[in-house]
Amino acid sequence: MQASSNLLNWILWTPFLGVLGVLFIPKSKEGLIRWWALINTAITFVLTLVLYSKFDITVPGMQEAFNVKVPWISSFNIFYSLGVDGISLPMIVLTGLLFMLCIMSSWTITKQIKGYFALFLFLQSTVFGVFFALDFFLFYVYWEVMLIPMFFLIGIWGGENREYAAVKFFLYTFFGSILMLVGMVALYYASGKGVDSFNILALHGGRFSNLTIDLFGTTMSFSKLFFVFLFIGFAIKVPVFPFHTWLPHAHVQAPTAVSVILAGVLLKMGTYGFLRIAYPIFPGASVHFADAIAWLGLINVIYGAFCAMAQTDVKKLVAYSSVSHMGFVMLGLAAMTVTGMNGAVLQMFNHGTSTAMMFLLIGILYERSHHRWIVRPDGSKGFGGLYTQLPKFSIVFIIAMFASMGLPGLSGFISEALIFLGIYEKFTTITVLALIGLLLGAAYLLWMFKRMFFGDVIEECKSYTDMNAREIAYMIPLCVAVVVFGIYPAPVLNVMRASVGKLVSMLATY
Amino acid sequence: MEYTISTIAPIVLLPFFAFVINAFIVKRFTTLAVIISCASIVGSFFYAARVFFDFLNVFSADYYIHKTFTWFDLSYGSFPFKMDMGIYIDNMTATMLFMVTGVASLIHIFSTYYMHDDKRYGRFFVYLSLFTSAMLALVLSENLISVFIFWELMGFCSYSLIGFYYEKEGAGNASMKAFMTTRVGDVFFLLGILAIWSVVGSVSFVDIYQAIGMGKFNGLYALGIPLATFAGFSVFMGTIGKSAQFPLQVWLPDAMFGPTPCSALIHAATMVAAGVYLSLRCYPLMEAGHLTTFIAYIGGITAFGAATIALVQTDIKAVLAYSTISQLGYMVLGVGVGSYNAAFMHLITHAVFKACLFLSAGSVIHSLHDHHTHAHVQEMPRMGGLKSKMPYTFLAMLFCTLAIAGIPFFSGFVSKDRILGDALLMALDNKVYWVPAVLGFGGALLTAFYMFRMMFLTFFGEPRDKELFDHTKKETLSWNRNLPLLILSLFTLGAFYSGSLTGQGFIKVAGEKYEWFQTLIEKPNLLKFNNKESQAFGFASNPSSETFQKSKYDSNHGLSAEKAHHVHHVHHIGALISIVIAFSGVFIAAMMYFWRSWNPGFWVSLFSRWYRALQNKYYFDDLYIKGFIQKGLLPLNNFLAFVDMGIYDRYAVDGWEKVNRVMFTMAKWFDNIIVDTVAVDGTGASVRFFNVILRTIQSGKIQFYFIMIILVLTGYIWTLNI
Amino acid sequence: MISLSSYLFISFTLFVAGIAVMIARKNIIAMMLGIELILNSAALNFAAYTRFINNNLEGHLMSLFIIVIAAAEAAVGLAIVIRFFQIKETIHIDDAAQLQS
Amino acid sequence: MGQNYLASLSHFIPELLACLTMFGLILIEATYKEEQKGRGFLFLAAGLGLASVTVFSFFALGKEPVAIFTNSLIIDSFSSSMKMIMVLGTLGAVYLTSQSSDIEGNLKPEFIIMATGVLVGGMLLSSANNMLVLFIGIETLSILSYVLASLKKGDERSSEAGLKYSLYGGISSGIMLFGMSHIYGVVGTINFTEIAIVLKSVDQTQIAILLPAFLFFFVGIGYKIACVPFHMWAPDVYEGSPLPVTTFFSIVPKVAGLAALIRVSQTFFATPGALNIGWVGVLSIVAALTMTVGNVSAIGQRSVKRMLAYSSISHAGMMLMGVLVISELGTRSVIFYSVAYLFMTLVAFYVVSFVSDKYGNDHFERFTGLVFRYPLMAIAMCIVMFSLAGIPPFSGFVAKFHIFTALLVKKYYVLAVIAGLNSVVSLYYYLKIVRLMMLKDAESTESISGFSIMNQSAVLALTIPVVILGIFWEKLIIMADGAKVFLQ
Repeated sequence: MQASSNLLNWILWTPFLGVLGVLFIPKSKEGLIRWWALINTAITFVLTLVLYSKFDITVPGMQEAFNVKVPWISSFNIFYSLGVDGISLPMIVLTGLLFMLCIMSSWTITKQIKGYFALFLFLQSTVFGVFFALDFFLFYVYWEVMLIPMFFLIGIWGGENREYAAVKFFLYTFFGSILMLVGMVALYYASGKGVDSFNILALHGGRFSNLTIDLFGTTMSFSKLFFVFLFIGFAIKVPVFPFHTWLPHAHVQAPTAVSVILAGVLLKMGTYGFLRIAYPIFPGASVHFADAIAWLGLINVIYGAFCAMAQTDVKKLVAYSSVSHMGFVMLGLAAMTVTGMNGAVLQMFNHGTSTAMMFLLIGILYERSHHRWIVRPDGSKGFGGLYTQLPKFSIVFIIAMFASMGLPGLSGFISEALIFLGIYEKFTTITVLALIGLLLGAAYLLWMFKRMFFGDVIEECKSYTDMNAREIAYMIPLCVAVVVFGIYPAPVLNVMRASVGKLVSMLATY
Repeated sequence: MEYTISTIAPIVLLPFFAFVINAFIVKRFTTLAVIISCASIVGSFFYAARVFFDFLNVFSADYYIHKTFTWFDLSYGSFPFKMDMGIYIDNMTATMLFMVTGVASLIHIFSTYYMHDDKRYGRFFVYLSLFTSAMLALVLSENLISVFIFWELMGFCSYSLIGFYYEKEGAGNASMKAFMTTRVGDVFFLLGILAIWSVVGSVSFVDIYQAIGMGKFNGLYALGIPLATFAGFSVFMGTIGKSAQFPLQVWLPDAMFGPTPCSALIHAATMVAAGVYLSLRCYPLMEAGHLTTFIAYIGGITAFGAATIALVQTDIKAVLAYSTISQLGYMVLGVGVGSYNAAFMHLITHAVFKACLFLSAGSVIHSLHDHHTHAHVQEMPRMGGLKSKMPYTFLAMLFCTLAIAGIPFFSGFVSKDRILGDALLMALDNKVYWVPAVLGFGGALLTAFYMFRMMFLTFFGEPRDKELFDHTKKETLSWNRNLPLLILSLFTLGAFYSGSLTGQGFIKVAGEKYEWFQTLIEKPNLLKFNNKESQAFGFASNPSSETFQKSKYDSNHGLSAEKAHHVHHVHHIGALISIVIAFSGVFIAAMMYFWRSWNPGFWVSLFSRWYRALQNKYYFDDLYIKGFIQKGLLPLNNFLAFVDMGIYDRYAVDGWEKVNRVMFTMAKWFDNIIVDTVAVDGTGASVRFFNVILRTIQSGKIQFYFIMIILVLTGYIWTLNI
Repeated sequence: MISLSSYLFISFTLFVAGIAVMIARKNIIAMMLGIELILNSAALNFAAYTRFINNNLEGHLMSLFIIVIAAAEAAVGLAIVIRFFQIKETIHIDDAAQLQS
Repeated sequence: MGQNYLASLSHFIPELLACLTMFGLILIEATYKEEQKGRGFLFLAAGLGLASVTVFSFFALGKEPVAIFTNSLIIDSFSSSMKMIMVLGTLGAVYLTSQSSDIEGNLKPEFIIMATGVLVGGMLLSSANNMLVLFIGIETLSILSYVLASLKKGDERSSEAGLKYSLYGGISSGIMLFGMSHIYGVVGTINFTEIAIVLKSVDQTQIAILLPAFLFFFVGIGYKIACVPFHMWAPDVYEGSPLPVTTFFSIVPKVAGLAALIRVSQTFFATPGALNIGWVGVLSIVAALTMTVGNVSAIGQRSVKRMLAYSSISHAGMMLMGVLVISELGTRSVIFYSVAYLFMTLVAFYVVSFVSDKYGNDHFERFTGLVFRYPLMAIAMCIVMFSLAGIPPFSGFVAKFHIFTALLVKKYYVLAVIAGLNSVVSLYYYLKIVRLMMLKDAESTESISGFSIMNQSAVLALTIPVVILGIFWEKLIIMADGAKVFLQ
């Protein structure tokens, strides 16, 4: 193996070492635990940046230089094989960044700090695993293992209704991934149990397009059936329309940092799954279902926006807004054009940053107010005149808000524009309708902003203090990212261009 | 000098850097920030002036600078995709640059007077700088995408500046209303961009012109509509939103919540005009899409309707706001009737005098300070007789009012009259255009009336609020209050724009050089772009060597002699009509508010229903907010949200668990009930079947299990032997 | 000459009777008898089949073992019944309905 | 094929050892009646004996399969591995007995003796190659189980459980015998190998008799595995009998029954045909029903023990999935599943037993906030619950994965999906415990007491395999791959 090829291992296992470290630090030394976790994530983030710097943007597909491939279960040809390409790299850097910031934002956690940080670092490790895995079995294992820390993080440190949310999240995702498991095993046989029957890359291409299976006498296409299986598996994570209802619960109940990770990274896993597994393995089927995906994406956009507008809990509002924004990603994926796909991946990244900002800000606010009502059930204002009370906070909030509603010059716009450019040729009607979603997106955010920030400071807001140094410190990187990638997206786009292009050109032959 | 992106950039970048720097230092060094802003904009003004005069004197008429660089490139294999950014400067751009920077710098200077005592003095300049840079960038933009980007950025600035006094609840509403209303237009605009891209494969103006010239749009359809029409309409919707045309005009009056200088800059001179600028840029598309009639109607309706509403306003800024809408209506009308350069000329002249009007209004409002409410007064009923208090302001305002009212020798007349003349011309050709034309002339009458009404109410007569009047102190000449006003009012003279001061040349100043505007601005000549060489980043196309080779001003406008004669004839009639109209408007206003021989109340009572309609702005706000949003949108949202969580999630998703519980309880029930009933009878039956004599039989559970076994076995066997 | 079919008929009757008893009778001892009936029907079958169709000893072997094991089972069963009786003073099957799912 | 008996004995050592242990235990029990140290000695002896059985059957693993005692028993690596699993299960149950206070002290020796006896029956069953041995095995298993079920003297629930068990066992073994007799009548032999040969060429009328006969035959095994619809005794018996006994029941008889079933299916129904179709059809319906009913019923339970009982039913259904694909893949998956299931069940029952010993009963509420009181116990329980639900990286997942591989190679997609959905349902009630243990605050925060270091280490030692087999399962799967059913 080359010298640099252990980099992925390092990125993957550094958080895990962090977990061990946390376990060995005695419970009483809380400060030490916090700093340890922070340093650990910081190192991880630096490593991801190193990875970015060593990344060769001209190479489409996997970067051989980084690949790691160690036999795991030889009798099944299951390998511990990691790799990185232009699609996963942005996600990886995003993960590194967000986890670091979330650790900083979790400074205020007081309940069972040890367990919290241990689980959090463990979560990071598993997330990296999902993005690195090139072996379907490994991917699945990480995909599932990730649920355990999430379950506990939501269930122990969450809000008043946390258990319900945690269980719901767990069951929902598990339901999807079981179907994925069936699909995986079926693929294992369909690919002839060969040396690379779990190797995702080897499964790529339309190897299964003309297989058929018969259920109850009706012959149906293998690829179509199992594309649907995988689709459900991933769609639940995204979440795509009929499977979205876990999201509001999970987001609202989860502690700030966790909902940041949930919205910023975990949702992206669903779409990443499409790009890495569902599309390349079943290109024919994915082209066949493109219309359905597009319509679902449209429903996400519109429906999410409508629901968001009706919310009186600001965190729930943002949760629904990310349903709506992930809808854009689905649209981009449905387009299967260079613009659409690149737009989708970019949107995955940008939504990661902007929605993370939103959730962090809401968390900051919550630490002061201990409630999240825009309008209380009794109709009284929950917040008012924050603009006057918290000037710094408001400025950051404005940036976040306009970024997530896609104001040009901030990151959201370019990805959405690309997505629209991508889908216009294919689905004009859908484009027109989706643009309404753009409109609504602005509407609910501005309305929320108006109700919370304008006007006179209401009595209970008078006591709030503005952001402190720590909070500013972890908001700044996101602000920078949002602005810089809004003005000059090339650093992200160049990385993904080749890999996405490869995928698109492969899909285009179907 | 070589015009490349890097040499043009400072025009935009100076204010932009001012914004960036100020954003950080404004809290601590407010004064410095203000100085930086003003300095930067003045600097870019001189820069723009340089560009403008080069275009005026050095370059040939059809010379344009088109430079691009790649923003990002997604091409892969056989899938090309490249997003270019760059600059496109032709005569129109140069003129715009000159106007925008000029007006902007004057307004900056005025703001140092107006905003000085405000507690967010510095922040105001931060927004102002950002806005200016955005506007300049939009003007320089080479393609529609970048136009859209800066277009939205301006929208953001306007949002922030309308909400500048965020302590006021109303400011929140107004800013949101403004942003959302324009956003409606913007979304269509984006759609238009998509549609154009799908045909041209780029949205650079040059490519679009070329594509239209080569008829690429012909025979293409989107959603069953001819694609040119589809795209043109969508783009024009952008104009409707930004330039507050009917039916999206509702936001502009509310925008007056912002500080007056920002109203002057954004909501009068530049941003709202950008809409018109866009539709001028895309004029070939509008033509190709046969949208001109539609545009003319929109313009006419807006021009007239807004003017009527302006009649009944008592807030001085509101009057100006509606007059802005109405004037924008004229520009759009100009676009509609194909008087390209008149429309643009009106854009420029209007920018100058409307900016001046707002600033004057600002200086009036600023000096009227109510000591009870500690607020500035902008209600005309409380003014009156201010001429004596603030003579310079009065002078400036008078000039502008004359201009906007369309009195000869003033810029407003020159430009508006041409638009009306062309409208008349079109009407004579084609009956359809009668409506816009008549509306236009009617609007002119009303304009003259309400503007002078405003003048009389404000400056003449007896002061109606004595106490306020007395508290107001006499205006003293100060550089940052009066200088901008006076300079701007100077430029309301028609001579700066055209040699023929009374419209189509009754009085002609000799020399075609005075018709620079005519010669400079002409409809984009599509043939010109058919063989455009793409100019890479940084390379200047060498300007034509010959010094002043403008396309000679041709009084026939390139028409045949008798056609031209006809045109002139019509134009003369138009000019006459508009002069008469203007003066009669002034006269009526004087009769009502100066000599007070006519009682406005009489007219009000005569048209009372109309009066109410006007006061309620034709009930548009009610329709949109009460009707559409409160009755339509919000209930829908609440319903959907309820369905999502209350029904779908509660029953469909969590239902599975209940299903399980039901199955479980059924199983229990099965064991408990069925055992004691069915089992008993069943065994009874079976036993009787086996001829075993037995009496009443009770069954314990265990026996029921046995029954189950037997039943299942028989069932299996039965199925298997089929 | 008694044919195989008659044996089978007898055994089937025994079987059905056993099942019927198991199902119908409420007395636990009686149910035990029912089990015996069923086992014996099987034993009879084995014997009959050996006698008529295939003449190897396996059938007989089976029936012998069946008898033995039936005895063992009966013993244990009765022991349990006695235990049950000691506790409940009844051998009515319906009194053994305490454990419910 | 048949060897002489002495030679056969050399292959029969594990069973002999088991019997020896049994007798030895009886002797020890007889000598020291009441003394405490005698009991310790007894446990020691039992441990040693069973350990030796394990060792011997382990050494039998690699060997060539042989048919002993005139081909009435087959000792192949499949049977040996199944035996090992059973022995380990018994060991676990024995250890639990030594700790549990659910059985009075003086009954513990009895339990151990009986358990060993049951084990012997199971061993016979797992390598039975003719109907007689099968029958004897089942009866040995059953008759002793009846006693075990009613072990609690003077406890009416226990005795009622025993009663029901015995009646149920009686009728089902009777039915099985009836089936057997007809099979014998048709094919004329009771030796599986010969039956298999005959079955290759049977005409329509014979099939018409054979199918019902085999169904009757299946009843006998089915009720040992406690698969729907022959499961109804199970919850009652599991609840009625003492906890160690329940543990024992939910492992050993099931495994034994499965072993027998696998052997029968592979010997008789490997060749495609009407019989094969009928058998597989029946089995698949049974398996699907078993899983579903088990899970659905488990959801509504208040007592964790009962919940585990039902979940063990559903797991039996899962293993049946591995049986009904009549293939070596299936066998392999079942073996793996049994191993994983063994450890998971043991840990789960250990924890339940410790908890119910401490708090009197084993209702869900008792587990509230367990993590604050017994972190290790809670975490172990957590891992096991996730593992039972089939979540990586725990062995339960791998086991499920193998079942899926076995199912999908035969393209039984529908069954696979049913299995998947069932595991989702099962996750729900497993999470219920996890939720109570981890997420709820403790109702009372006592210090860690009554949970001896020995028990802790025992739980730990049983939990480690659950994790290890989830990550590095290659060795075991290779071993299971080697454990093929010997077909002549």
